[in-house]
Amino acid sequence: MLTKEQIAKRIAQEVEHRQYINLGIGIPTLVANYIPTHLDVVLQSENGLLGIGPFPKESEVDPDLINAGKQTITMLPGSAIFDSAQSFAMIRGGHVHLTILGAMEVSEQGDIANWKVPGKMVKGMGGAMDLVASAKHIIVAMQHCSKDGHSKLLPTCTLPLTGIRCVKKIVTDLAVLEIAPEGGFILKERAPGITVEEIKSKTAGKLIINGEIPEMSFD
Amino acid sequence: MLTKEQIAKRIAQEVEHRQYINLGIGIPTLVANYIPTHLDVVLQSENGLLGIGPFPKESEVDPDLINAGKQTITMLPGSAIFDSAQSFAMIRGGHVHLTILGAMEVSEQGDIANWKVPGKMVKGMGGAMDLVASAKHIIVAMQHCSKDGHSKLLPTCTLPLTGIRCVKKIVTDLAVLEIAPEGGFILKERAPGITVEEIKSKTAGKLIINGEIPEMSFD
Amino acid sequence: MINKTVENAAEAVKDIQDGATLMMGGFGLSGIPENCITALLQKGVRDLTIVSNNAGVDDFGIGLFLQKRMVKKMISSYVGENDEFERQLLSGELEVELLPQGTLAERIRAGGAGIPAFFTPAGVGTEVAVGKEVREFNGKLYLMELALEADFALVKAWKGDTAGNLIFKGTARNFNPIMATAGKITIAEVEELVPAGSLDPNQIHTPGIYVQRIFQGNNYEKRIEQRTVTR
Amino acid sequence: MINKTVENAAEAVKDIQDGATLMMGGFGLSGIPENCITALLQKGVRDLTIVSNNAGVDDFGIGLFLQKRMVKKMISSYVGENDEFERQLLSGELEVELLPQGTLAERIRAGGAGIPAFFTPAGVGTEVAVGKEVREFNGKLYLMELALEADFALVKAWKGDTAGNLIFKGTARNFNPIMATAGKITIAEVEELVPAGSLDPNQIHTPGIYVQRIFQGNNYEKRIEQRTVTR
Repeated sequence: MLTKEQIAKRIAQEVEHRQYINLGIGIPTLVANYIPTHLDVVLQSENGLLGIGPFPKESEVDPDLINAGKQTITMLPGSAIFDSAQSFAMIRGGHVHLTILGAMEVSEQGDIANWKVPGKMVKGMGGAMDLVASAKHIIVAMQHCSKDGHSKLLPTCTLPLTGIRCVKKIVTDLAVLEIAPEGGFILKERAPGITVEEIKSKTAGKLIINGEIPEMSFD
Repeated sequence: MLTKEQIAKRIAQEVEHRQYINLGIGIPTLVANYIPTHLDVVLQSENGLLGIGPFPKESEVDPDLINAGKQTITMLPGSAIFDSAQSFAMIRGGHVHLTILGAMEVSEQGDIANWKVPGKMVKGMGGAMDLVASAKHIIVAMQHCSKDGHSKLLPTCTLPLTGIRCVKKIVTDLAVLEIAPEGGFILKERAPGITVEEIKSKTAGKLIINGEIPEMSFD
Repeated sequence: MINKTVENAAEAVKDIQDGATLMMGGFGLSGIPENCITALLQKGVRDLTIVSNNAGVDDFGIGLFLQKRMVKKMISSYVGENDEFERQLLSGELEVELLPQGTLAERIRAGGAGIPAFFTPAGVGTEVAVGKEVREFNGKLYLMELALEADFALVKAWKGDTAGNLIFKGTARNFNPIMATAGKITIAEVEELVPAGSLDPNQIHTPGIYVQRIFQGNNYEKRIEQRTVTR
Repeated sequence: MINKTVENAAEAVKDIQDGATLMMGGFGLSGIPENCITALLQKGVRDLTIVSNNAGVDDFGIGLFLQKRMVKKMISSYVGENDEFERQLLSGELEVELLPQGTLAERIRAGGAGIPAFFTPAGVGTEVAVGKEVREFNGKLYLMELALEADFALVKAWKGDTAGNLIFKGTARNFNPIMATAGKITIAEVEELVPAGSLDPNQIHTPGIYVQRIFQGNNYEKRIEQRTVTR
């Protein structure tokens, strides 16, 4: 079973040279730590920054420079600042190539639910609905099962949706999966030591297994 | 009969303190010369400038600084530059208070035609359609009659329209007129030495004459 | 040039009445109009509808309005960083309309730009789509969203001039420039107010035409929500 | 940061094919991509659809494309400052679609921003409205207009960095920033190309994400159409 860091590390392998990327809060944020340094990529923060740098030194902290998670950050040479309408123009216009975000549920059609649990206090969708409705490539980072053991990969989502037919790939603590055009989770890779049987038993939606399923590699 | 300069001078009396104003090409441009200096107003150029200054000295000419008539201009202290989408956001959003423009025809409903003559080469509407559809107050500056003697104040326009029910006031070489809410040209002022009879004979649309019509004053 | 200067925050907000709709700039606590917030707290206006991406924290920003029960309705994309908000929401004292952040931004931009409605893909197939027109363009579904305007927009800039031109700093820019366009009356508070002509006309973020009142604020706290540092 | 630099105009335009749709920045002759125009003339591409507010003059700007019969269709708001344009239009060699300037600007902005359609009051009741949906919002009539995109956007900036960030000067800005957002491939030519990190991030007009290729142009003529001076 992968740690959060390992999920992030595996997702980092999906990143391509010259991509503009939006990373959600949680595991997706960790992906930044594992992007190979020979790849030139730019991270977008939807509150209005292209080119997110590392966290500042104590002496550099600037309240006028935060990311979408409201954390203090820095800029990089070549960064640009813009307003919120421009930021979502970039996102909706398809200029951001890759969105990586967390989820509470994903359906075998690629629907995603990640913003609201009935009965719990609703904090809001923030930019998630715009991101999932617009990005060309969407990767979900999440645990395969909820804390009480229920599969988060479902035939249809039970929670209120964030977007429909948008997720392309899912990386969990157990597996890498892709959404089939006709619906279903195509099992692509197993976490080290995890059997296909275990993944099968923990995937409530239709699981598609074509031939031998390789283990993930982390070199 | 007023000269072009006198038409501009009369229109300048309509300008109010703290207005943002867009002046069209031709007579409207001349209005700038007659705005009382105690009024603070800002002229907008739809190619992307607030705060049009005077023409530059020969040594100051900058090809990167022109007005919508493509004339070289200058800026003023407090000017701001912006792109074309922002410029028309200002116009459509009602932030520009007053638009002054020329016309080939105005109807008694306040329709305006000023961009196209069938059979003649069409140059395009430029920003005129946006301006007339959006400005809170629109004043037309034009000759009362065409060169061949036909009235340009008509029951309905014969030329292709630029906008409908938008003109509020018209200043011609003969008169100042307002559009009545129910339709018709309300005669407000006569040019010095011009009789109501002459204006009546040269106005093809419905002319509304209430009581004594004063002569324009130019102090 | 038209002089938009007013004396201070109290004068700037003096005609904001009970029941007004206010847009308030900021993302989290970054770039919020701190001086206007303080002035409105002192004035004590009620039943406000507030358009703001977030709702502050318990003891700062819009959270202070909630403490004083000044807010009737919030229109936001992400709220609930504060307990009082949750309490008022659950008790029914507070109404909340949640919108996708990009939809919120674009509705505000449309309000300022004279665009009454537009289509966006955000929210298709979700509860955000309920009651909205869905339409297909080039094989993809979109929702029709309407423009948002406000009686007053309260924005915070880094520098401004007496003509109302504004320049923002860093990600404190966020919703401020678009809200400035969508207020019937826009009030700008700035860290530094300079004479018209002091700012480079090429570098203005918000042209003065959108700003009706401007003043130099003071005592900016600029509270940080998540102080993350590299050691 | 991603390096967008290409060697020169010839390399920047090398994959622009016959039949392509191009957006070209500029208002009149101010802020036009002079180097890209020259490179395309040398390359000799045909059947172009050009989105540009104006069409140049006989011997400069897009007028040069017309001389070489490279243009199939113009989408503009104001044209006909040149005789060859008029000749080709009247003879039926050239197709022209005229749009209100604000509609043109907003359709381009929508194209870059993922907004497939929006409503605008410009053109209601005129021939511009023919075939378009008319709809009432708050008692006023509006037309639905569709987004515009292009295979290539050719823009001209004052300064740019290797990451593709652009800064414009004066009214040479005009349509350039919005077109930069609406090209599948956006080519920026700049008077001065500087390393990433040389420009103030707060003062970028076009963030580099919109620009795929950038180069430093040369020999800018910047021809003036109406030289008006105060004596």
